[in-house]
Amino acid sequence: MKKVLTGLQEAAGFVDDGALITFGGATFQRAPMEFVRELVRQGKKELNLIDREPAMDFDLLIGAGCVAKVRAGMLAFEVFGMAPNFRKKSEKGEIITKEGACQPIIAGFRAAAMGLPSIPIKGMLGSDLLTISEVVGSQKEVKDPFTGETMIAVRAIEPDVAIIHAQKADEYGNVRIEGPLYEDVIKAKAAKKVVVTVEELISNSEIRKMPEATTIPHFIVDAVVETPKGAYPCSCFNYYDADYDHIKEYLRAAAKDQFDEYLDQYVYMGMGRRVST
Amino acid sequence: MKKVLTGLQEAAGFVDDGALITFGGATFQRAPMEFVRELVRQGKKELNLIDREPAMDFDLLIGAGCVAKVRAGMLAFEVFGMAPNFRKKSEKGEIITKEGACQPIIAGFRAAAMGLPSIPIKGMLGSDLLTISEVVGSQKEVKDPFTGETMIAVRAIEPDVAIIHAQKADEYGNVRIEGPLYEDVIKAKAAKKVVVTVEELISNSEIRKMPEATTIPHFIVDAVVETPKGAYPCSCFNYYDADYDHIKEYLRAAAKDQFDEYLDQYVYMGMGRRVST
Amino acid sequence: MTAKIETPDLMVYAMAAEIENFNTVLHGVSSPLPVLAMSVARKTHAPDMVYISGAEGVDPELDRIYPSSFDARLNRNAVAYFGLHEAFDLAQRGELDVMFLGAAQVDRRGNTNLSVIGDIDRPKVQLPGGAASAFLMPITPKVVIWVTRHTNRVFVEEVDFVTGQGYDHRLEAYQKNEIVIVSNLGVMNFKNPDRVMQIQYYHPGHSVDEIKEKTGFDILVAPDAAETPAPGQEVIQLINQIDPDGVRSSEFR
Amino acid sequence: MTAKIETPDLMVYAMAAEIENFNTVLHGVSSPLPVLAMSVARKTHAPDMVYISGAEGVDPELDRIYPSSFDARLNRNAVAYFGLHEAFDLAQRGELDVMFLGAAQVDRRGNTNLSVIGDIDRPKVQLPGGAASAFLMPITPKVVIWVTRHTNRVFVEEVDFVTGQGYDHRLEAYQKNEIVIVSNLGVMNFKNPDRVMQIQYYHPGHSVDEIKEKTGFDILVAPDAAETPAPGQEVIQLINQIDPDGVRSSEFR
Repeated sequence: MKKVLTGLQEAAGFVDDGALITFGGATFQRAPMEFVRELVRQGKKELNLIDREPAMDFDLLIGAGCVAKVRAGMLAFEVFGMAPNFRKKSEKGEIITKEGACQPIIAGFRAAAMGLPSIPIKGMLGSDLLTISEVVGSQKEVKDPFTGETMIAVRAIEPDVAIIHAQKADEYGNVRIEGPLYEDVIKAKAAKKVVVTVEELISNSEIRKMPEATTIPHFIVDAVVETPKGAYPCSCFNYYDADYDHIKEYLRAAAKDQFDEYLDQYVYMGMGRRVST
Repeated sequence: MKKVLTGLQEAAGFVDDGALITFGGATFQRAPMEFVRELVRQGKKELNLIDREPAMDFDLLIGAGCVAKVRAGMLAFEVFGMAPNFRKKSEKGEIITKEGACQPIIAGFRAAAMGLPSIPIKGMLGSDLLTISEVVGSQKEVKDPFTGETMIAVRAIEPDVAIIHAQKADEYGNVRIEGPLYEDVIKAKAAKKVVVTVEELISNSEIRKMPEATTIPHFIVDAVVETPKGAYPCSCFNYYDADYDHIKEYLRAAAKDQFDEYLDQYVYMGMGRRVST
Repeated sequence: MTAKIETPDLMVYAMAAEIENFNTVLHGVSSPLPVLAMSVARKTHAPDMVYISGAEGVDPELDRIYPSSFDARLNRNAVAYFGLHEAFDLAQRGELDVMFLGAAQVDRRGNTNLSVIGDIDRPKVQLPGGAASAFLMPITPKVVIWVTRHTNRVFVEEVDFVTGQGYDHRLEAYQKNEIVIVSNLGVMNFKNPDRVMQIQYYHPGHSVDEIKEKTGFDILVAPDAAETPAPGQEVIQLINQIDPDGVRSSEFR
Repeated sequence: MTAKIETPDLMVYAMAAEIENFNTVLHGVSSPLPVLAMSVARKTHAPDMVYISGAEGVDPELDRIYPSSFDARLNRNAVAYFGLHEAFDLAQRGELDVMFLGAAQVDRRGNTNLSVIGDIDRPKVQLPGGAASAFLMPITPKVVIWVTRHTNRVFVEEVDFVTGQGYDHRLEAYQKNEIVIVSNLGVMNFKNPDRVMQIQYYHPGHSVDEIKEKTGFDILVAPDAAETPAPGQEVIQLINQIDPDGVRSSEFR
């Protein structure tokens, strides 16, 4: 086993401008928010974001000007309403956001995780989302070779980097996700590089006491970063709940055109906005 | 939730003569041996067996005359050598055993578990096993609709019944498999009916204390049978190891043409051979 | 004389009524009304339903809801975790009986739009996206669409974009699947030979005429159209108990 | 003067030599020699290899072997479980570097047979089946075949049935993948332009001539053919420690 423990700045270096990336968790649960903030601080550009049901992670990157393209099944702030930066920039034509349905995204991750160029799914037929995806080249109507049934072939989605916030890992990258897993294990297998931020580092001997609790084995993990509160203001099961008040503050700032102030206060934290060159 | 706790005799009633069935575990680990013995006692006929790497479970049923057809990636007794009844009956032409490779079987289960008529896999090209499977209609060379890559489409395998021996379950069918899972969860999802024999019944409140330990949820389980030592002489992780001496005794009996005596002693247990009508 | 029942509670009760005992039911994101409906159904007429949470818990002992329908606290004392990809497999196997989905627009054939108002290449309004709609609408035996603002800008002759497929956008094989629409005014379905939207129930305090007026196309009226059955006090108490903060009202603001 | 080294130990050491550090390696069923080879490699030149057990444990602290290669005790203190379907996914992604496979027959182009002697429709000898051979042989960068009885009935001009694909039964894309054969007499590979079997090593106490004689076809000899490097005492001790009961000898009886 190889030690993969590193710092947050170094880990963010895995993400190149223009990279296709995805995040663990779903909406306000276990999103790797501190890593997202680090991407903003490093002034990443033209990112290509993909996920089933993201929320503040995507919207923050969009608002900070880091994003060129979004593919999501749904991107909103749950009962709080629309994702403000996503909506604004999409309507202005500053980001591309045409495609979007959960199952083709999940299935695309699964195909990549399985090492397949595509896998079939059901449903989708008749939706304009399928039409768009056929033009884009991510989905295609096919016939099952045995039954002749109409199926939708979904092209594999292999993110350049998957970033996952987990509860625990050892320094080799044996990761324990506690509670709901979402597609995190699938994403880790699908991605070219995997960065895991964790609430808590634990020893390898601790890991070996309960191998069944390891959800992602070390050999598919490229970096582990100790990042307590790394999902904040999203939740991290067994550690903290989502801070819905903070999320509402984010939305108020965006609504009042004070998003830059939000970024200063919560992302740059008074360290002065980095001027991207 | 519906209570699905029942007796071994009743559970074996899920298996009709001629049924396509598969078992949990692999070789000498966690095979549902007591259920297998019950199938023999009930004089099942013309069973169609499928599994990746079975051993004594299949061979016992074959030796007892319950089997018409076998599809397995490998059927042997590990370092002890050939599966005696399998070899004998196959060479006599009394059972059909042409196909056999692990991945197409696993992938076939996965396709059924995913509700798909088929999924693609890699490999297989050039093997005579593929040729046979193309004739039989379980595999087919196809082109990926996006990349044009040559792939092998594997037809879904939906067993009539999957029988799994697990460590624990509650009376509703929430099942905990401890240690290696093999394809047991996949098989449970793929099969039309699922029977689970368990070392130990636990309460639903015990189950609810650790939902992450539930490997098969109740709504895909049709019967739970309390069956301590239900894998014997195979192992059941955390409960008992395989009894390799007993397995050798089985092989000696088969080698000496004393397999009927073995059945009398260990399957019918002096209760007299049931005359199947 | 009965006290006035709040619209969200009426909707929850109407949505719960769409679940039958032993049904396997899933809810998705941003779904306080579906979560409450599933909870009510389970505590009343469908005790043996299989409850799959969007937060991944199976049959949790849900005690209250939160602003996120994926909040892990929704999984309290669940019997198992079951991921969305597993639930989607279940749907592909035909074993997911009921799904609840939202909509920003619905049309007379049951098509829904959650993608965009205006043109997809130049959206006038960017909507959040359809989540599981395009996948589940054609293959799930029963899809319940809930709409909290029944107006003729939401109930339109033809949606701007077909996110979820209505009866005119489905394979023949899926024409039998059921779509039910529960709005703040009533309950609509498509149980007629032409598979076009009809009023089945109007909520107490509302009427067939009001629904017709607030619908942007010529909506039919079922021969047996009637007032929506109202929940009893014990149901309303249950809803209040699970949602003490009134999360269910958020969509109505 | 050195003590005579037992054939199984020589084979284990030769098989271990095929693993490089950082390789991801899987063993299958009925595989005492591969398990020992992987254990030796990890304790010597490949400390950072990824060890995936057929029993599903990842990087276990293996202390001894058993008659079954799936015995759960082989997973002692593993860091994770990784199922065979996951390992197969890994292989499809091109991330499984080395696999060990058995064979009842091998031919000059590296085809293996584990299915049947005689005709498939009327087997003279029913063999156990090829397990992962047909799937992994064409897609795994290195496949190590072990054979405990090097005779001209096992090393044949052409196998009765192609279970695992040799170089003449592969897509061009997979012609580069490496097949290595470790037998009780020596080590064979296909590192020549025609991709036919050649002798690379002959075990101490054996010779090129003996291998030629016991091979049922005209086997080539690598220009740099040499005696198989023998394991040192510490390796033999390690093997004895992990296999005190001599499970590794079972295939030689």
